[in-house]
Amino acid sequence: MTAAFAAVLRRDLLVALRRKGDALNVLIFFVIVASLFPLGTGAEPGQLRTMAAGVIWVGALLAALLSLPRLFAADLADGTLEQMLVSAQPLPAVVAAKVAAHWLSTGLPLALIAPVLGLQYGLPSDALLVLLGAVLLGTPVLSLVGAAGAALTLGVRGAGVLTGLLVLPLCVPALVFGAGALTASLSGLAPGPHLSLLGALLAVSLPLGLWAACAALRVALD
Amino acid sequence: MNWGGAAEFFAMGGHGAFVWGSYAVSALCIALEAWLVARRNRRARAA
Amino acid sequence: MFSNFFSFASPQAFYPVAGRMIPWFGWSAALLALAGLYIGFFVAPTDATQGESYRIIFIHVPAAWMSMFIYLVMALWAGLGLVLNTRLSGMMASALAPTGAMFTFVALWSGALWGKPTWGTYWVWDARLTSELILLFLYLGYMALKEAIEDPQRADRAGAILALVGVVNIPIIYFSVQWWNTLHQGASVSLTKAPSMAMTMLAGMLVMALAAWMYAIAVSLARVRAIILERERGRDMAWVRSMVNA
Amino acid sequence: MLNANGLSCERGDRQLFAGLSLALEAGGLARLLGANGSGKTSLLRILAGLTRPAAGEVRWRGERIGDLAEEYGRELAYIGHAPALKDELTVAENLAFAARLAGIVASGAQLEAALEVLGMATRAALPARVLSQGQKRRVSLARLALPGAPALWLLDEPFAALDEDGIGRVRALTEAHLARGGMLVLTSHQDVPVAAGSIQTVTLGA
Repeated sequence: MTAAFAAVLRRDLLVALRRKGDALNVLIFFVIVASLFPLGTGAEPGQLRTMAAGVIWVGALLAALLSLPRLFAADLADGTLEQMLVSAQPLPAVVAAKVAAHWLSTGLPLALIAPVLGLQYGLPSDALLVLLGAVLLGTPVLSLVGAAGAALTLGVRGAGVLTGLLVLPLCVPALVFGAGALTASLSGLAPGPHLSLLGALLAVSLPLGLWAACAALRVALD
Repeated sequence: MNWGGAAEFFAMGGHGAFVWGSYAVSALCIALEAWLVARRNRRARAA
Repeated sequence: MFSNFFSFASPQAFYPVAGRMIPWFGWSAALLALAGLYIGFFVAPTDATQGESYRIIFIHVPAAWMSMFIYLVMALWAGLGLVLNTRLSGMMASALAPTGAMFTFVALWSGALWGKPTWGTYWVWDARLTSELILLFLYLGYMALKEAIEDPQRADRAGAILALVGVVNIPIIYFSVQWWNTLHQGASVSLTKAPSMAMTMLAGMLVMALAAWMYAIAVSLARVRAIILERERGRDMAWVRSMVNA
Repeated sequence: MLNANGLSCERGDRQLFAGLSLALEAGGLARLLGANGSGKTSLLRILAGLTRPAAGEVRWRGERIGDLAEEYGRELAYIGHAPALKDELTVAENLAFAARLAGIVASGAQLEAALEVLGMATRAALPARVLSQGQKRRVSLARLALPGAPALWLLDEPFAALDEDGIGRVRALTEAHLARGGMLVLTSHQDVPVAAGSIQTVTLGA
């Protein structure tokens, strides 16, 4: 099980490294989206602070969404996805490795840059820490639910938009708890409960997302 | 019986627009859906 | 072996059975609706605080219940279809989705019109209304996915997976929105505190809910018949013609 | 070892074949013949467990392949039309990954040897992107030359895009596999005589 996970993870990260552009573009998109809002709403500090959580979280959601179709589509095109389905390795391990690679190449960078954007929105330093923690915990949920969405829409016309249509409603809890953690810490409340709920959400999304992605891949390649 | 007469019934205590607005749209949705399903059946049956 | 245990429920066998059931459900829906409206408007008293506008609950609450219930039934058919690999289950799930979406829209519309006289704004970011809106997105996503996939069998199975993921998420979404609502707004503005329920009010709502249920079954059976004809057209045109001429 | 009975397959609303049965024992070769679109690839995918047949079942060592999943995967090599290579990775990296996916532990030398069997050892360090279609086909087949290669090979048009030399090498590879008691199901338009203990021909869309 772990051998398969390690093999697929190594391969996907190697491919991601050789195509740095993909991950970088997602990051730049995130920064641009977050920087556009003040141009629209005005840069009054108090207002920015209250908006920060929602803007950064929705930005992270959209950025993660951009990179989802690539998760399986490239492997479908060159035939390697088919090989993974008939291989000697359990499919959940393979899919888990692909999701982990997706998170490492998109989710993690988003989490690391989120505090920088937090500064742009005038967040105090302890809030930046909560923001980092929340996005670190929340982005794996996006990758897991996103993987299920990407597998369901594999090879379908208009897969990009459709994936968003399927995945975004399912990411509402992650958005609520993630952004809620930041809002709570800004208003002096403890962010603890939000972060633990986000962790619980991750615990639920792991089996559910993997099951759905594996089942959807088998259906897609039928 | 709650209503003195038809006029009072339609006025619905001043909130007629809202009450009848929601019932009218609901009835419209149901009628529309029933009609759409009937049409779909007609088209499916057209050999 | 087990997978063809349900072969008697093949689409072609089910088609006439559904045809015979539709009138029964259709008429009972109509009668129950009349009874429910009568109770709602002529028996139920005026509400002490909200006056007459509360009478919208006789359509709003049944629609909200049905929107949740239909998604559950849809997921049930979906799960059945995945496990037993029966074609009819996928068709039933497809037949239910539009009706569920319609009830969700009706619940949202009537909820908004109820909010205006009561809280002065059409859209109230109340926990139940907000999760109802997300439920509408789940329905639309389901229907969009099934529409986008050409091969009917793949569409059914992909839709089934989505419906099962969705049904697990509905309580989570509802809880998270509830949590979000109490965090931001406090519980003052909330539909969850239904007006003090006089017996007749509750009776009116239950009868209307039953009527909505009968209606949902009737219209879904009618839609599944159309789907069966569409699907069998390519595979067994002779049977389709026999049904049409019968 | 491999028995498929009563298989039928539908593509959209068309039924490609029905009531098809096939039995393969050690050293056996089965050739699938038929025009384009007659369902050869679909049958191969059903045997590989990728496609679910409309009716009938496939058993490996007496058990249904649906229940075996990875165990069946360990004893199976399915190579379809696509060369299954990542363009960003080198030939050696692609082969190493394919070996790990098949559960084969192969050293650098063994990978090199496998590539040599297909005449691709000199290009081990090249990214797959720069290879021709024929070369990519050879690299995807190199997996079969690794030690501990699986018992059942399902090859879709293995000789397609190969030159004379390539066809010779692949024929030698498959004949050695059959001689060792391996099993092979292949689809092929070219009439390439592969010597085998028992040869079956399944014609589709007749």
